[in-house]
Amino acid sequence: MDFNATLLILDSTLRLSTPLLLAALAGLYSERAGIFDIGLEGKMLAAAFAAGAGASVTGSAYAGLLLGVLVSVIFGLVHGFASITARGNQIVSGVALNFVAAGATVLLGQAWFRQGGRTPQLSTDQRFLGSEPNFAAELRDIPIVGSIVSELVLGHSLLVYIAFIMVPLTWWVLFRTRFGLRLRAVGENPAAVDTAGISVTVLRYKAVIICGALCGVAGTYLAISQSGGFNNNMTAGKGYIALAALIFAKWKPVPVMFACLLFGFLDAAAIRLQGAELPVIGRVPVQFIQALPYVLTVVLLAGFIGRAEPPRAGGVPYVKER
Amino acid sequence: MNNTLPPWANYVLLPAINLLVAFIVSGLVVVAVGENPFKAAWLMIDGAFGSGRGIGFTLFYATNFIFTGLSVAVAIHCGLFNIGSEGQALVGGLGVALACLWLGAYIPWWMVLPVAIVMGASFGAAWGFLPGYLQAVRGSHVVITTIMFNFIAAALMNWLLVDWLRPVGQMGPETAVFAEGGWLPKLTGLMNFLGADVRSTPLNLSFFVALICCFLVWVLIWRTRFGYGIRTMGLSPSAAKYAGIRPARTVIIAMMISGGLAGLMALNPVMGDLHRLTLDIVQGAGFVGIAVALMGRNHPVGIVLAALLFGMLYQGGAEMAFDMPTITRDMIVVIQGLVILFAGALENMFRPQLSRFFLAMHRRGVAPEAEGAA
Amino acid sequence: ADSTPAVVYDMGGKFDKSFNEAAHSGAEKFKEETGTDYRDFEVENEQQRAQALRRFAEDGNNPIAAIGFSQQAAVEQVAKEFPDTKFVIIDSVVDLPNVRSVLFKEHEGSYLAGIMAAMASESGKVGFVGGMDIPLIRKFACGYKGGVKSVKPDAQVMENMTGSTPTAWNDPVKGGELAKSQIESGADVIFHAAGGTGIGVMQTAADAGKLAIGVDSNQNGVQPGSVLTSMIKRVDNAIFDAFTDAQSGEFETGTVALGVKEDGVGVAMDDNNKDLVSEEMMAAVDEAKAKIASGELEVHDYMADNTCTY
Amino acid sequence: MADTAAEQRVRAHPAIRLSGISKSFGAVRANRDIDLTVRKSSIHGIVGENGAGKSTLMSILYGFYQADSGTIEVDGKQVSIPHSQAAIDLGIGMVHQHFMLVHNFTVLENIMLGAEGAALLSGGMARARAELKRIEKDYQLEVDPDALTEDLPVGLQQRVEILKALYRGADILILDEPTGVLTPTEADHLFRILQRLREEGKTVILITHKLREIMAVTDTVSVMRQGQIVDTEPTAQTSVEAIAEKMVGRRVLLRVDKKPPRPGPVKLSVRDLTVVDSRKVPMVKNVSLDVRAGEIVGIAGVAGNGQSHLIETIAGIRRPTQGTVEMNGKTLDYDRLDPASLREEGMAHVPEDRHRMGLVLAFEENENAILGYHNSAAFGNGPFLSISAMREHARERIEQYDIRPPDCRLKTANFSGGNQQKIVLAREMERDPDVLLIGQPTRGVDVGAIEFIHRRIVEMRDAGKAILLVSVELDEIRALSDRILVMFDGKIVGERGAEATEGELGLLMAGVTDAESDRPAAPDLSMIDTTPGQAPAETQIPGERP
Ligand SMILES: Nc1ncnc2c1ncn2[C@@H]1O[C@H](COP(=O)(O)OP(=O)(O)OP(=O)(O)O)[C@@H](O)[C@H]1O
Ligand SMILES: Nc1ncnc2c1ncn2[C@@H]1O[C@H](COP(=O)(O)OP(=O)(O)OP(=O)(O)O)[C@@H](O)[C@H]1O
Ligand SMILES: [Mg+2]
Ligand SMILES: [Mg+2]
Repeated sequence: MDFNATLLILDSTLRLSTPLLLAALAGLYSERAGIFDIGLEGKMLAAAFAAGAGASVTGSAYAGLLLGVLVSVIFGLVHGFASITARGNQIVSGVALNFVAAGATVLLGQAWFRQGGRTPQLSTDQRFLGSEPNFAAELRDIPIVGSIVSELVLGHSLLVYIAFIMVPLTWWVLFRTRFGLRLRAVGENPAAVDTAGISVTVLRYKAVIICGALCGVAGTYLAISQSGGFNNNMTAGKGYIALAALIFAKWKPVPVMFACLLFGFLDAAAIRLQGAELPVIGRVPVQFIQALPYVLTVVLLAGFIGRAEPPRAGGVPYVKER
Repeated sequence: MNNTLPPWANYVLLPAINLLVAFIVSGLVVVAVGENPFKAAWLMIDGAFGSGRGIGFTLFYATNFIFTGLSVAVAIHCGLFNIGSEGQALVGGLGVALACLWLGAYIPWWMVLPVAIVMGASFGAAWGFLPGYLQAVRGSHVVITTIMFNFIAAALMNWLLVDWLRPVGQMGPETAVFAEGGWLPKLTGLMNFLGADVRSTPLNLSFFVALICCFLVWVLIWRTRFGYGIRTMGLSPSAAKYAGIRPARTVIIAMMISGGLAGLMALNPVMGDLHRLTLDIVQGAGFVGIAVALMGRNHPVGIVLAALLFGMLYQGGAEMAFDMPTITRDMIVVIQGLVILFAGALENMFRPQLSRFFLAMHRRGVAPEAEGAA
Repeated sequence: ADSTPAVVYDMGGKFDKSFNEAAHSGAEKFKEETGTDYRDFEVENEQQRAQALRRFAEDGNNPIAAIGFSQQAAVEQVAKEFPDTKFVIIDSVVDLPNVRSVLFKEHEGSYLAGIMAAMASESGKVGFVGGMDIPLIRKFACGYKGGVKSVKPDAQVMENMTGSTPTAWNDPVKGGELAKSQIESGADVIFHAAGGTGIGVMQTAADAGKLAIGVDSNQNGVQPGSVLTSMIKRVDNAIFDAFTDAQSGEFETGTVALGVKEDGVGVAMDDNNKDLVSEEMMAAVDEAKAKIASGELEVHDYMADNTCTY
Repeated sequence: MADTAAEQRVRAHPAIRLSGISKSFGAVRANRDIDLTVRKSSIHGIVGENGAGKSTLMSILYGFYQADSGTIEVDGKQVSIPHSQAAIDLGIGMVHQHFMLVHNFTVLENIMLGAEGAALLSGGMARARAELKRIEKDYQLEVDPDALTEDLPVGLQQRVEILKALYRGADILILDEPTGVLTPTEADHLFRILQRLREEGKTVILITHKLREIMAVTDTVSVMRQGQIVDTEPTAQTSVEAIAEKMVGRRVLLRVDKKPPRPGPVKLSVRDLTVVDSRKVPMVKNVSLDVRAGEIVGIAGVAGNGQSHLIETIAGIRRPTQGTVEMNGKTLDYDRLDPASLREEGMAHVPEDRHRMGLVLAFEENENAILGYHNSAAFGNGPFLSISAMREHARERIEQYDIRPPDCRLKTANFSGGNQQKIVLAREMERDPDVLLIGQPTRGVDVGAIEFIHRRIVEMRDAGKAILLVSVELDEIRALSDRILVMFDGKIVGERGAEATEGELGLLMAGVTDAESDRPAAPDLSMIDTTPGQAPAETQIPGERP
């Protein structure tokens, strides 16, 4: 593969890992606080719809973003209510919300816009689009470095930059702030947090809200940045890949980024390899590449490459009185 | 959860309340899309049970959910949360399809069926084995591994159907249609004999296979030594250790049984109706199985009832979509989700109030049946 | 026989901006012109295909149109059960006395699209994005290639398929990615035959200021000003004719293949793309049309031998 | 009420006054209408059997649980303590029986949690470090602030808990069974710190099972039983016997009339057995012992000295790290045998914790009546269980052992503790084993039942069974055993006959071996000690439950 082609794949890797990264970080906040969330998928989908609908109705991308985040946070709060207050089964709650999102988005989309569940196509000014700064052109003339910078670093949509800034930010919040300390504690031993005089409930609700917000950005990116409107089931399992990435990264922010980049790269490669013949290998079954993230994650879980130990209190509602 | 509810409240009253709430919220959704919820409800019920055809379809869908519900339930009895029934059923479909493709042309269905059952079950079991093994031996969380295995199964089947099983010149990624020997008899005749007037229905013999499985699961869990071990594992692993019930072995076998039951689900769509293997034979039945098991309180009888409920949602929902322009098929998915949410995740939302109520009655000695659960 | 006709759409849904939607508009046209209402249904799973057809047949709807090759098995099944009901199947052949099978010579339409693409392209590189990787779509690709080469023999045609399963019909993001990669490697006109996925293709082309070519129904308006044209498949006509024929009692069954000659396929011209299409483009297209119609020019049909000779 | 006596001695405001505190967990009434007054700058001891309600009461004072009824006064002001923060603000600190530490945090992080100071950690960290240094110096409580908590031995982990409380400037310090995890020297160190705190005017509430400690350090002692405070007295004015009696609620003297033993051949023979627990700490160290047919060998010892691990290993629940066990002359291969197959070989086992091991509380009585014997031919044929056989069998046992209520279909959780114990004993005793391992046969069981159970055990002996008995109740050991082995720190430190006095056994249990008996005798009181000992680390087996 020549230099340029490689650049292009990496460029699309960035675009494809962005939603994964946002969703995985979202999951990180929730699961670090001890709330398992397989509802990332549903939140993203709902947010994507809200963003698409919002942007097309108001004609403003930012309004779309706002709505996307709002709806996703509401989903997060329902999940929170089920797992924190009602002490329900977190997995079941996640499954349920995924169903609701999958159905409701199309149902409402169809009822409101009559385009088979799709939201109307957005014009460029109603979307988050990357714009190359004018010095990008000059940069290109600089060999190698120049083209790398202009291809990979410049000209992405605002949300892409947000996603990648969230990585160091999350690390800082988690390991350098009071909130982070308590968040990590409540995911490992809520009783310790409780006896330290901190409300487990409030802390966990904060976590699911943050999780919702980030999923909201992820969904918004899908709907009004990566494409020009909502499209039914447009998450197509990205929420689960994000979950895999989160586990693969052992619930740590920076590794999460690399996991997402890896999985994004696999996707980018898979897209281009579809039906294509490779010189030596011949025709790689794309399905294999598509399954790779999950296979890798299972291998990791099996403890063959390191050990993935989830937060101890994860998935269990905090019950004082048996 | 301190459970001070009398059994009948726990098994009937609470689920009923949860369902009611789920349907009320669904009604609100119907209103949101500008339709009359009561009309919708009527269309749904009438569509599901109003005609022979409706009943046929309802039972057809219910068959899937009985299988997956049993699958989830067996795992839960062992303290395992298997949300991989989806993938296990899909892989089971491969087993069933292979049996039908190979034998369908040579021997009649009643000779193919046992082979299909064995292959479907064992393929599903194989797909349940690995997560079980990883949980038992390497301590990897079965919930997460089964999620992953669902996707791996999808990719695998996709590859097999596209590159291997698809006959040349055919468009869709599907196997060829089986020869007659790979067709399970439909129950049309029986239904007409019972007085329903139906020209044709997907309902087929696998419905009875499902009912038989219900009985077998009941026997396994409550009437065999191994089932006793499974329940002990599920309720108190430490007691299981004390009793000499081998944890790893029990967990792995339980997961294989669970996977096998899921695998059998494939009989219904593959051998019973489509007579070919396609990619979307499972259609979320694996996940619905979770709700079915939860609502059915992991007991075969409860599972059959819950499965009927969801079968009704599927069929009735489709009929609703026929007759209500603005309501699309997606309404079913929404209602499903809401039922799973309220009857599953939020099942304890009203428990405290109910408990307090019954405890009060118990203290006053009004409700003697509360004694049992005091 | 003045009974209400019915349509059963394929999974894309009736507003897929593609051929289900074409069928829908055909039915709508029929409704306007004859005042007779029709019924329709969007299937969501395999069982429902047969269920819907049967349900309509039992309700006495006639004729019943099934859109898309995926319906073949279901139509076969149900048409047998209801010999007195007329059925129409699009894009596939069901050999029964009460079924009209409508095929389209997509390769011919694609050929015309190819000519326009080649002439519109400045880079001499054009792209094709297919939906699900099946012979039918390769048929589009092959005809398109033929058209391009007929104008610029040395032009490069980049060809990508979105996927190998039905989800490939509805994955705009992937479509967008594919278009982007083609554009980044120089393509400036991209023809999509990918159903919902194409939305992403046209979107991306528009975002990058390049041209796209729509498919099935007239998609020139999807991204006004950056859709060069649309290779239209007159599913609407097929449905409209079938319904009117049935009403006037002259519904013939059997297989019809609609090509350029029968005006069953073609390239869409309207206000949205008139500034993009030059006289010579029109001229070249009309010339090719004439030749094909007269049989002087034979566009290779990929599905005839599963090879592309261009 | 003895409290009044205590009250008169309270100058100024008491540090704490609890009145009418009640708390129920579902059907279990953990605290019943409790009144308790704790004097300022005093060390107040609370003793009581397991499940008496001590931890619950303290957790209520610390705001962890909410009382169903009753009022709390701190320094004479009536207060409400809806959550732990409120307690902390009132200057109350608590070291919990089960540590409240985050395993993957550093010591410093654990100490700061909840008292970080500012929104950013950096500032607080530095301050905490300095403060910690000071406290460590003042009380000689050295811990490496950057060590990972899970890497610390339990003793040090408890230090972290104490530091947590001191760091928050607690004036009232509650310690719930702090010495359970401490070596005697560590314990003494702790007590010096407590006295130091008292001198500084702080108030300490100390929960323990070890009466020796009560006598050694407390000013006042309260005794709890079955959720109630049955007595509060100045330590100086009471005696160990008195306390012990009030704790258990019966004369701790038992007569079992039994004929002299007629020991037969050796049935169970243990050689150099060594066992490590899940934290790789050796709990049993080269233990050797023999049990003959027709004799009862009792193992005395303070809880947590390895008895439980010894028995569980012999029963096949734990793997020995070295050593051998012979039964009926055959060496047992523990890699091949599991508890079930051992039962078939003729080994029965009454576990010391019926709720964790002996029973599945959610099962019907008749199901529990076959636990461990579920593979036996008697309860079905082939792979199947025969319900009728199970219920028939259960009814017989209920009859024989007078289990109440006599309903074999009742959920086991709904039987009272004593009756639950009878279910286990009936199961293990009536299958005619050669060797019978019994742990804590009468814990939490009423006197009537104790009589009955003891009689059954002796009958078993006379029927020629080899019986190995573990109990922390010395009088029980002395009443039943034909030979008494004393375990201390995982080793058997001495053997005595049935006639041995409490005194000499007490010395052994305190670790004073025959060799060094010149050492000043520790008051022989540690014996009447009712701790279960720290439950082994894997008390809760993970495994998701839907
Ligand atoms: N969180 C809880 N939920 C339900 N029941 C509980 C809970 N905590 C304690 N109990 C019950 O309340 C009673 C008193 O328990 P508690 O822990 O206070 O006793 P304790 O005196 O501390 O015993 P130990 O000496 O073993 O610590 C016991 O029967 C126990 O089973
Ligand atoms: N964990 C529990 N769950 C449900 N009910 C319980 C539980 N523990 C006790 N009970 C109910 O409370 C009643 C009293 O139980 P408890 O153990 O206090 O009896 P007890 O007075 O100690 O009798 P015994 O001396 O025989 O143990 C029991 O009969 C039982 O019905
Ligand atoms: Mg306690
Ligand atoms: Mg009791």
